[in-house]
Amino acid sequence: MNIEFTSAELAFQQQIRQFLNEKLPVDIAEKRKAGLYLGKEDQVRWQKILYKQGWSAPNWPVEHGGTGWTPTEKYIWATECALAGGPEVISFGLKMVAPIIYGHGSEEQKQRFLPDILASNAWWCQGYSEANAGSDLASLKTTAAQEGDEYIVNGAKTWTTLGQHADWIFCLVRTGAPEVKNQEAISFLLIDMKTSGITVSPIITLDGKPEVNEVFFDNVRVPVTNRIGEEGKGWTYAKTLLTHERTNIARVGLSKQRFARAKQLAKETVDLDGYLIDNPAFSQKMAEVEIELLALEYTELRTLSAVSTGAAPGPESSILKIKGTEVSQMIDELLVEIAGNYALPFVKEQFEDGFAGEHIGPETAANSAPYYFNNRKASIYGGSNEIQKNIICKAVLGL
Amino acid sequence: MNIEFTSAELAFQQQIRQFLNEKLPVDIAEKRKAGLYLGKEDQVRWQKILYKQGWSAPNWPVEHGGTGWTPTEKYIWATECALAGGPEVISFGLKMVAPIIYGHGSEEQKQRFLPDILASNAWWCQGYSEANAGSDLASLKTTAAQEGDEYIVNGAKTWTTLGQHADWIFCLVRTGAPEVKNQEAISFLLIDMKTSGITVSPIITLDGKPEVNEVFFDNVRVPVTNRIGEEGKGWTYAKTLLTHERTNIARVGLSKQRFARAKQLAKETVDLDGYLIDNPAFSQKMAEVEIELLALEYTELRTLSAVSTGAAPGPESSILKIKGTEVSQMIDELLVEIAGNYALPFVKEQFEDGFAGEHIGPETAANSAPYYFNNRKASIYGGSNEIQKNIICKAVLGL
Amino acid sequence: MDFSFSEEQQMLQSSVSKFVQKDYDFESRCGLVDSDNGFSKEHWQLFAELGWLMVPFTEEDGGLGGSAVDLMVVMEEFGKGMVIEPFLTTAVLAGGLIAASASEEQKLQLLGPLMEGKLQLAFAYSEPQSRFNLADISTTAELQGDNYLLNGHKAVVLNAEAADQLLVAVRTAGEQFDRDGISLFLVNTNTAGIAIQSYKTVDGFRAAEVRFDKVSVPAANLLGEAGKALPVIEKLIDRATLALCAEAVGAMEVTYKKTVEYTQTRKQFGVSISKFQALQHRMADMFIECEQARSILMMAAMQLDANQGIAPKAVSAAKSRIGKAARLIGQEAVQLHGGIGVTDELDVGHFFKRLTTVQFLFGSTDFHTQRFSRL
Amino acid sequence: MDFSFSEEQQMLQSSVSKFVQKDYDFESRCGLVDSDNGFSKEHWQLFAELGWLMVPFTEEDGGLGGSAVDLMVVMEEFGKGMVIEPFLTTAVLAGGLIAASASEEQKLQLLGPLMEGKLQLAFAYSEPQSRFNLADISTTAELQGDNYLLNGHKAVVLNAEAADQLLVAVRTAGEQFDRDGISLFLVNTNTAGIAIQSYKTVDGFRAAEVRFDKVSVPAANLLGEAGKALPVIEKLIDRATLALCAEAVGAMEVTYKKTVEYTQTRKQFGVSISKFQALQHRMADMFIECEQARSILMMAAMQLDANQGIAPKAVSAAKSRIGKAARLIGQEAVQLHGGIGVTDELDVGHFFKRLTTVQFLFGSTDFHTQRFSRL
Repeated sequence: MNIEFTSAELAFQQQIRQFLNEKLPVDIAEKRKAGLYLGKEDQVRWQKILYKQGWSAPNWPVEHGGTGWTPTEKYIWATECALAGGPEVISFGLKMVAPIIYGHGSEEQKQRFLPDILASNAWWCQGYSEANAGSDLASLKTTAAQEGDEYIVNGAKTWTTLGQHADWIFCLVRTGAPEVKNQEAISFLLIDMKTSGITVSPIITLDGKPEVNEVFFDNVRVPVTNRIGEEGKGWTYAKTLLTHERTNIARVGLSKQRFARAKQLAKETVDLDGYLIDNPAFSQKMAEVEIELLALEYTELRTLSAVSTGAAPGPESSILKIKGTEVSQMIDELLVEIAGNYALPFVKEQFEDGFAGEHIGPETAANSAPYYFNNRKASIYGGSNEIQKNIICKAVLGL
Repeated sequence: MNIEFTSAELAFQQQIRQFLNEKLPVDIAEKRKAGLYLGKEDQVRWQKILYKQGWSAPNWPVEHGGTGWTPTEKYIWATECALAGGPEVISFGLKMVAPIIYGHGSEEQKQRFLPDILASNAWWCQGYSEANAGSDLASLKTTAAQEGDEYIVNGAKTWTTLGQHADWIFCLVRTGAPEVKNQEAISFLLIDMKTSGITVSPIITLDGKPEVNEVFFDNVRVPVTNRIGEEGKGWTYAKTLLTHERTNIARVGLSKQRFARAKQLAKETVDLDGYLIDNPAFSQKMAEVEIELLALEYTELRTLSAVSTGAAPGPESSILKIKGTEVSQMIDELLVEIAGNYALPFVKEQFEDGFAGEHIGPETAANSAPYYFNNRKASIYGGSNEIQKNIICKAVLGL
Repeated sequence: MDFSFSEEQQMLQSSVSKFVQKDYDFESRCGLVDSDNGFSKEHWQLFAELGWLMVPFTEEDGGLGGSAVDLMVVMEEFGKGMVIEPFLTTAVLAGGLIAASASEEQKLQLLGPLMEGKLQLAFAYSEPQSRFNLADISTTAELQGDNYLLNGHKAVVLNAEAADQLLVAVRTAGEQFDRDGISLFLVNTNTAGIAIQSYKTVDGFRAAEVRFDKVSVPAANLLGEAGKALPVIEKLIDRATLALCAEAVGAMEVTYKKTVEYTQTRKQFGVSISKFQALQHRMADMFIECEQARSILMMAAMQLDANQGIAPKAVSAAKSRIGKAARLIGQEAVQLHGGIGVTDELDVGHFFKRLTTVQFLFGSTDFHTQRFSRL
Repeated sequence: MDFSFSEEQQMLQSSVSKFVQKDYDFESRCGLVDSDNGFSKEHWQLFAELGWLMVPFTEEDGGLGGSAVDLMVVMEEFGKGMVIEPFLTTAVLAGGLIAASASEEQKLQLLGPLMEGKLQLAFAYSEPQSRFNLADISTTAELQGDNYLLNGHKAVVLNAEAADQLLVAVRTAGEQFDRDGISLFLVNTNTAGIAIQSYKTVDGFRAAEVRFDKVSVPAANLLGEAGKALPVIEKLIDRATLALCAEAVGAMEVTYKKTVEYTQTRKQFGVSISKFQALQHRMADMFIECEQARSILMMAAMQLDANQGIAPKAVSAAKSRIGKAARLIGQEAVQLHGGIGVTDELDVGHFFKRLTTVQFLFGSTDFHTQRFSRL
């Protein structure tokens, strides 16, 4: 057991820092550090910079464009990038559908889709949840009936994050007869968002933003060749994806960056006696969050270490999901409290792409409450924290 | 709505204070205020003083020896008595079996048992729980088979608090055939502890004390005339008792007295910077407990007020149980923290009746940890807090 | 000691309750939030006609008695519908300041129109740097002849855009944090030199940044004694805090009940999620929090009416405890609703937002816990 | 970065684990707690034979390396059996103090016998008034000729009764709270003027009040430089704190697992209570707490070994977080066991008691949270 980085790892860290220092656009980093949203243009600009560097997909196998980094190197990358204010890549293409494509797709599918994902030429979204399914994903109702070499897709997906920007959607659809057991009737389709019959309708979330969408399918024709793997095996492939989604969800780097911001702001915010950082109740909360984040970081490192010795990410990923979201939500509350009265103003325009006006109060306060509201979703989506506890009960505790 | 006492109530409060000032034995009050246990002699001595004053059973109907106080007067009495260090009366006789006797007993039973209970001539205990029943009280297995004008009782009761001192035990026993539905086969018996075939075996609790007991019945002969009310109705009577038990369980007065002690000790205990009361984390906890206790007090007062206008104590009593025990357990932890290193010594003898030696460290620290350990039972017995939540879900939320 | 409502209070409660149930469904509220005015002038007139705007005032001032318990009754019902008409700002806070500190002449001029629904007010006290410290005032008023010249920046002033008159807390003497030297002025919003930058708030209300640039105000517009305004401000902020607490309790009751209902209709894995015991116990906790909040609210309201020295401490106890309850109930309601809970389309998310802002309006939960310790 | 145990550590873990499983069932432990000696001298000899008493020491001092990770391995296994032999007091804390501050001659004289199991030690540092403040020392040592005269009262000294020698922290200069002026002495327990009042502790260990009344100690018994002992004491208390944290993690793991097992066998209303989802989620929380505790324990152990400046801060982070976990797991274990959980007869209550005392030994949870903030 040893906490220190090897000299190779230290050199790697230096390389990362230098890259971020040189290539991370200042305007993007500043928005991130103030807790503001990024628009599509910002996001794609950054991902293309990563692509140029060859670092857009650290988790992919090297033959498809991965970096070949060790788990520790990946951790160094994620942490340094977040601390510098570098955005996380949008996960739907690079982290969610790509592993399914290179894991279960045909050679043709790999060649057709992976390069555009790697280069951020195509924006992907996820067609998973349905209005009445919630955590019970397998009860989905969207159908795909085969007609010749096409499926005719009908139904509706919901909670499709950033679907308004998407070129492609990956979907779970029902291909079996109604009497077939739920999970064995599900197939995995890749659908071009430009296909006729698709409508995207925004869902406004509590922060006032159209971040998620409903996607309606009305006799949408999808080539059978866009199906991943075998018919009826979609659920099996999706489960891998779900596990994958969870392992990326602790978001330690992002929480570290946001916590550092909260700490800095608390040092600058005047309070009854001195600064907010000197307020005993606030400083106690800060310390508790910092300690929890430290514990979380080492839980993640232990998991990475287990993965690197060949153990699959198991129920530990449920802890990462639960604690990762809890910590991020605690930081949300710190930031709202720091904003004080200036958590109240809500100027919708300031969250639109390209907004260049003044904020009401400090820029760092502007998004504090909306971010907090919106981030309550973190403990709901990707398998709610209650579902994660059920998994722990079953898989770890044997209940 | 009005928070102020009427002049009559203020006069009553004065009368109570004067009585406590004159009649509450100093040695007993000091033990209470240091958080030490009382022995049987102390307890009986105090209850006989109350009896002499006519105040041993404020809740009883006047014709049996009750005081006729209004709910507000009862509240004033309980609070003032607790704050002065007056012990609560042992509830098994005065508060638990007596209402069953005057509510459901025969005239003969009333005349035979109530006077000795009122005068604290007889010590009662409760024969309710059984080893495998837990919160599922109705699943009891102790049997009473009728033979002429006697029942032959066989079985075992457990968690019988202070049973080692008892002259009488009130029991729930199974009188119906095994096939009769659980709750309809249960009868309520009063049993003389001197009857042959009864053995009392102490259970040592976490504080090292034999506070609770197992009571074994081996062919114990009980006159049928000692049965309360009808055969098979015992469960119905007991349920009244259970509700009754809960309404007394907020123990606001006791918690106020113990909180005041904690606050005083925190002012006297040296800490890193000044006194413990100045430690921000500790003072925050103190404030939170004080506020919770205040809310609890008004929840109790609202309940009393509802009772006085004829509403039966309903699911509110579940809140009183849950919050009452939680607050008392929070105070336990404050007292352990105040004791610091001196929470560690455990000198068993000092909890025995008549102990007159020196304590290790401050007297107020001596029982801090044992009391905390033992008082974890508070959220378990009398219908565990989980059972109380089930009641709320069913009776209030309609779930 | 008496926990019952008077007949008048029962009637008041029933009339406000009917209004909220009949005229204040969630759709209508959303419409008002998005309207130009930000609330309904018709509703406001109705409040006046029904005498609700007289509730905060004593009979001597032409009101209906002005007890804190009365306020509690109104605000709790308002809370159940997330009513956004500026009753708290105009009637309770600004109106209360006038009643407590204005001359008889000023009162005559202002309180009548206010109770008739013809006058909107705002109270400009907090500043960009001041957080919850009422003594942290750097906006100044300097006497020049018969007028005062006001300069400074007031932050997040509720209802400033709709207000005809502003009550402004300024410094006429002393240094930034001094308790002495704070004065109250009545300032017409269309006076030259006032710039009002209005915006929505995250919970659907309206507020504004108000900047004073050499604003000339007649000395006659001073309310009460110069330099001595802080105690009366503190008293009225306490009163407004109590009213806010009552609103929160009303909102919490609706929020936990809606959560219970939702779980009974929502199915997962083939059963209503209300059958999952883990969720049941969390809803029991929501209920308990709401009841503990209600208890301490009643205590504080009665203490304000008893008007003993401990009233401020009682208010801080209530704000601290209710802030805690509001946090738990708001967060749990969203979590138990799942995805739909974070959307704009369902009312529960809006209750959550309001239950968030009540946690720091007039001082955060920690602020009041610490104030409770100190008092 | 590397999270794996070395081969030696794996062997150590397996050997301690076997001992606890084979020789340290709950009955046996109860017997030892109630025995005259309070622990087993045979076990202690076995510890020596198996080399465990060498674990805390460097190879130069004749030990096995003395890394914090090694200590963690041993203590975690000890925690699983609530081992009461004074390994922490004699070997880690007192032994560590000697290794860190004694002269080569003193080390030769003491460390050999210690590692051979022939020497029991205690460290007398806290005083009745001192709580967790290591600088709060009013016991004095005054030089008179070649001897020092010790006067004062040391409180709750673990293992004092069994100890052959006491390490005593005294003031040779300065005022009560000064960081300077604290010195360490080695004192034979049978020196005239020492009164040891021994007692059991609530968690089954032994401690004592130790009073010094003009106790004469040769100047040669001074360990390290006079007046400069505080930094080394702090360092060793940090090390002992880490060891205690490891013990707690071992105890927590057993405690939550026993709770899971119990709920699977206990039936209420006809079903295993493990089927109640509200209880299931609470057990999931216990598991999560234990894992978070384990993570931060590993972090702190590795930081101690890396020996950078942040090691003390890392230890306080661990103590704070583990204290929180110990509280939750201990309390929940008792609650989920129900009545049987508060009895002396079942092991779970004893785990709860130990998980309580670890929360304030070497500084309470709040103490370490605040120290974390300050460092």
